[in-house]
This record gives sequence, C-alpha cells and structure tokens, in this order.
Amino acid sequence: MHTEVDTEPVEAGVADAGAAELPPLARLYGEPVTSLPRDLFIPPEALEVVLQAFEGPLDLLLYLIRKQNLDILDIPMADLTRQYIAYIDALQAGRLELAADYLLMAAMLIDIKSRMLLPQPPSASDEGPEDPRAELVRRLLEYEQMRAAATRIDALPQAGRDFEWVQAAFEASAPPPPGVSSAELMDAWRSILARARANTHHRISRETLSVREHMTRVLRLLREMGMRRFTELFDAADGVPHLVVTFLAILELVREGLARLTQTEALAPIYVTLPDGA
Amino acid sequence: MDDSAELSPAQALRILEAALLTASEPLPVAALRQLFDDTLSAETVRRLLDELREAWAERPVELVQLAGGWRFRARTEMQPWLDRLKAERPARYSRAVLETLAIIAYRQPVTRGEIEEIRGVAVATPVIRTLEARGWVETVGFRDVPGKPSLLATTRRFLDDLGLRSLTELPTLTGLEQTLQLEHDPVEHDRADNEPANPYGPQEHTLSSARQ
Amino acid sequence: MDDSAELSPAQALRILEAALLTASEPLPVAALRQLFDDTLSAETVRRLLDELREAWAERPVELVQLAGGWRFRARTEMQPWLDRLKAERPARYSRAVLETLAIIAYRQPVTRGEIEEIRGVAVATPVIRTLEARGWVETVGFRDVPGKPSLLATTRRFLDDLGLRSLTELPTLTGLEQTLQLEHDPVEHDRADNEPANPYGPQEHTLSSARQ
Repeated sequence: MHTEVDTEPVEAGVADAGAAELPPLARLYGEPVTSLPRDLFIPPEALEVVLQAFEGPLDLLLYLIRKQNLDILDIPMADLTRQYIAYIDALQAGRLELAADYLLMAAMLIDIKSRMLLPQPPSASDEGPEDPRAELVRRLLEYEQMRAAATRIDALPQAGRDFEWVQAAFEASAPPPPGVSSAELMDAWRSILARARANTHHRISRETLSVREHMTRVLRLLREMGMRRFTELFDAADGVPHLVVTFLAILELVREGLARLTQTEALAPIYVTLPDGA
Repeated sequence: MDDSAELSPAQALRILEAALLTASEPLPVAALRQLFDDTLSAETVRRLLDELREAWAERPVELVQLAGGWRFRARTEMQPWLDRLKAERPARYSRAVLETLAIIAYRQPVTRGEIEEIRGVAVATPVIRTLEARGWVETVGFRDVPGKPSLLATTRRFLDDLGLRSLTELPTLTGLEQTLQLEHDPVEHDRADNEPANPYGPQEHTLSSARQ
Repeated sequence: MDDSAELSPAQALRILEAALLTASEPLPVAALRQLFDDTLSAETVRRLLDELREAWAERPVELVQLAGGWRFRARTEMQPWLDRLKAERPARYSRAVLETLAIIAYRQPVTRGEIEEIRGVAVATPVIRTLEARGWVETVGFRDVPGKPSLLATTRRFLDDLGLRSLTELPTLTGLEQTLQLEHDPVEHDRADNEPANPYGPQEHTLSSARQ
C-alpha cells in the first residue's frame, strides 16, 4: 500500500479505500498534491482534480461531514449546503457532465434546507414530525457502510494478488477422437440414399467404388506433377483389371471436367492434365 | 486399474493429493469421490481431506476448503517471493469497482440502478464489465420492472478467489446502529427490513441492525 | 521481506516449492533465481532443485525437468485415477459429419456443393474442417467450374483408421441397392453396368448412389 498518501477520511473513523491509494492528485506549482485538503480551502487549481478523487456527491458529503467531525445525524444544513455549492460551482466550470450527480445532490440539500426553515406541519402520528434530513442521513449511512465494506473486501486475501493457486501439471490422456466404423459410415450413406430416394428427381446411377478410388488417385498424381503422360498413369505390373479401372477413372475424370486429355498430333504422346486454372 | 475398493488409505491419500495438486479449480467432495468410482463415502473422503490438510500444515502450500470445494494454494506469506516472478503486480481495483462489488456482494441480487442509488453516482459499464470479466459477478435474472434490468449477483468463483466458503463468511458489515439508535425518525424504515431474510446468513449480514 | 541472502536452505526450499507448485508453466533456473533476487547462484538453485526432487521422490507428484524448465507433474501411474475426473464420454461425430464423410467416401472426389446437393442441406465449414483436422479428408483438386470448388477425397489415413485396405472394402448396400436399382435411369447406369469386371469384386462393392 502507498503510505505517502494522507488518508484523511480515515481519521473520521471510516476507512476509505480510495483515498488511501490515490496517486498524486495534481501538481501545484510543481509540487505534487497527494493529500486531500485538510480543511475546506482547496486551491482553485486543484479543485477539479480533488473533486474527481471523490466517488460522487455522497462521498464528498461524507468527507465534509467527517472532516468537520459533524454528527451525521445532526447535519448543519446551512453551512454544508453553502460549502457544497461552492465546490460544485468550481467543478461545473470544467466538467459539466461530472457535475450532474453533484448538482442533483445540491438540489436535495437546498430542498432539505428550505423545508427545515418552514414551520413543521402538525404530525398525524404521535411519533413527531419527520425530519427532512432523515432520508439523506439514511443514504449517507448506507453508502458509508458499503464504502467500508468495499475496503474490507479489498483487505481479504485475493487469488492472484495475495496468494497463488497450486497448479501442478497433469497430462491428461487426450480424449480419444470419435471413432467411426465402416458400418456406421454405411448407415449414414444408407440414410442419405433413403432420403434421396424420396426425391424423385434424383436419378440413380451405379458405379464401382474402385473407379472412384482411382479417380482420387489419378487426381493426386496430377496435383503433384500438374501433367502426366497418359501412359505414366498405368503400371503394367498392376494387372489387367487394375489397368482397366484406371482407364475408366481417367475417362470419368475427363467426363466430369476434372482432367483433360491432350495430344498435339496423331500418335504423339497423350497427356493428362488438370483443367486450366485448376 | 485396480478396484478402488481395494485401495489402502495411504493409496487413497496419494490419489487425492495428486488430484488436488493438479486441479485447475476447487474440487467438491462429489468430484473427489469420482476418483474412486464412488466406492468411498463422502464421509470417508472428508476424513481423508482433513488428514491431507493436516499433513500439509507445515508446508508452504495449504489445502483449503472454499465455496467450490477443496484446493491447494500457496500461503499468503509466500506471496512476496512469488511476486518476483511476475512481470507486473496485479492492478488493484478502483474504488468504483470495489464499492460496486461490495454492494453486489451484500445486497445481491441487485440491479445496476439500485447500485447507483446507493452510491449516488452512475455506475460506468466498464466497472461491471471488470467484475464480470474476472468471473466474480454475473447476471442471475431480471427484475420485473420496465426495462427489465439485470439482477447482478456474485459467483462461486468470487468466494473461491477470496478464500471464502460462503457469503456468510464475508466481513461483517460495520454496525452503525449505535449512532442510528438516536435517530428519532421511525418512519424512515429501511428497505432491507422488509426483504426476506438473506439466505446466506441473516444473522451476520442483514443490514437491518445497521439501519434502524 | 527478508534479504534473500539470509535465507536458510530450508526457507529457500519452501520458496522454490511454492513457486514450482503454483507455476502454470515450467520454470527455468534463471526464473527461479529471480525468486531470490539473483542472490543464489544457478549452481545453488540446481542443488536445491535436486534436493526438492529427492524430497518428492515418494509422492504422487514429481518434480521433473522439461525442455522449458522445472515443473511439478503428476506421476503417470496416477493417470488412470485422474482421468476419471474428466469423466468424458467418448465423443461422437454429429450426423452432419458422418453423412458428409460417407458422401466423400462413397462419391469421391466430390465438391462441397455436390455434398450439399446430395444431403439436401448446406454443409457447414466446421464439418469439413473436422474431417480435415482428423486427417481423413483432403482436397485433391478443383472442379473446373465457376468458383473452382475444391474436390474432396478421403485419405490413406482414413482407410488405416477404419482398418480398410482400400475403399472397395467399404460395406455396400446390397438390399437397398436392389430397391434403388428399380429406379435406375437406364442410360445412366448403363455405363457402370458395362464396366468390365471390377478387379476388387464388383459384386460386393458396387453401390448404387443418388445423383442428380
């Protein structure tokens, strides 16, 4: 914690989280202003900065009350209102949007003040007239209580700030990726076909998987080399059936526009290429 | 692997220890029972946990029970050294964040408007975001009033990160009753009095005492 | 905090232990020296690490030296128990993934558009990604139509993982095939019917398929 900061409000018996750790509030004539004012005089140059050090009108009001060691239940409304409005006037000059909350509070203070000046109407209950300051007092006390609670929460040991969690390594077995059996694959295929069957516009054709497999194989070869001699795609050692299927695969590729056959002249070598731009 | 039923207590302790040392979050007893395929009773697991905590009593790391379960953490007195490994100190939260957090913690579930009423100033969105991003605050519902504002509450993680087992372990609110007893105005009742009892611990944490 | 130079070896060990247990990654000796503000030599730190490793020799968690530095790690024999905490059921692929895979397997090479046409619904990119990441599907070319869509095909690995020597070993749909053949467009299926004997066994491996 920063100790160079004057924790002014604390002396009024209320721990103040924010004031205790303010960075220098401002520089006045080159000197850092690190403390809240000891009395109600704030150098005008520092006023806005000081006000920004408060969390709002309740905070400021509490400060003024505690600073003057006033009984919060017996707020001298006249003095307080005057001082308060002096602060707000100065604040307004610079940051109007910041002043809105404060202006509202000033209006409330003036309202209370004016009601206290009026003769009290006879009370219906036997508990005496309502003190116009009661609502303000209630709010001030509630806020003060939460302000103190904030400080106490902040004082609790906090993970990452005051202690670290233990986390030794554990190489969990990677969850196995989903498995697929060929039976499942067939089931999926079957359901697709069943659905397709429902669509009458689908024509059903019949092909062998081996042709499809060789189409993929030939495409891979073409992807690697870009162009292959037709004859290079066959290996006599594979046997006749294999050659025939390869041949069919090439024809199917050409038919589907996935490959092209070129031959510059009769009897010249035939080349199998990928289509332009592919 | 062997049937858990055949485990010796020493083995069970080893397994518990390994699980807790490697866990990335607090482990509740129910999760720890899973380690043994539920062959050990919750009672037994709790006894083992106590034993484990005992065994670590003198170590730089301690086993603690939190809202979310059990977890090992370094003792706070180790922090000055551990901080040296960090590139930067963790930032402290601003007053706005802390006050908002306190109001959410003690008044939950609460809307942003209600927080603003207590603080007397607008609550900037980044303030709420900061708390949500930390995983300390979340929306638990919406108040049935125009605009359907979200109701904010603290999370289990908030308790875990502050080393608490439940909201009842939050610091007791400062009592203001002494000063307030003097107040002559009985009409000015506080809202909290009429609210249902705080399920997290009416005794310690209702504000009624503070604001009569 | 005290000057590190005044630390007893026991204290230094405690600090090392806390740091290594709470670290989220392996700590190199240089980082560990920072714990002591570099007042301990690398040699000393290494000796302490050895001592620490020794002290943990019988524990369910061990101190190991990895490429990135030192770290506490659960012993491999703890793995079966710790795995129970994860309690992850073996995942299953979604229907979208399975059907897409089936279409690619049975109809390859095939474009995404063609898959969509057959399934009758759009194929989400993550579906294809899943299959590519698994190493089961790859692009083997591009169809020469506007947009040059990639042609997808199954890989060698797909066959290996399913225990197949070739695509022709994929099961066929004999029963259903019969039904479907009734609807054959005669022209369209002539081509296949006139194919010479399938070297891998046309009887078993021919399959009827839906095409437009």
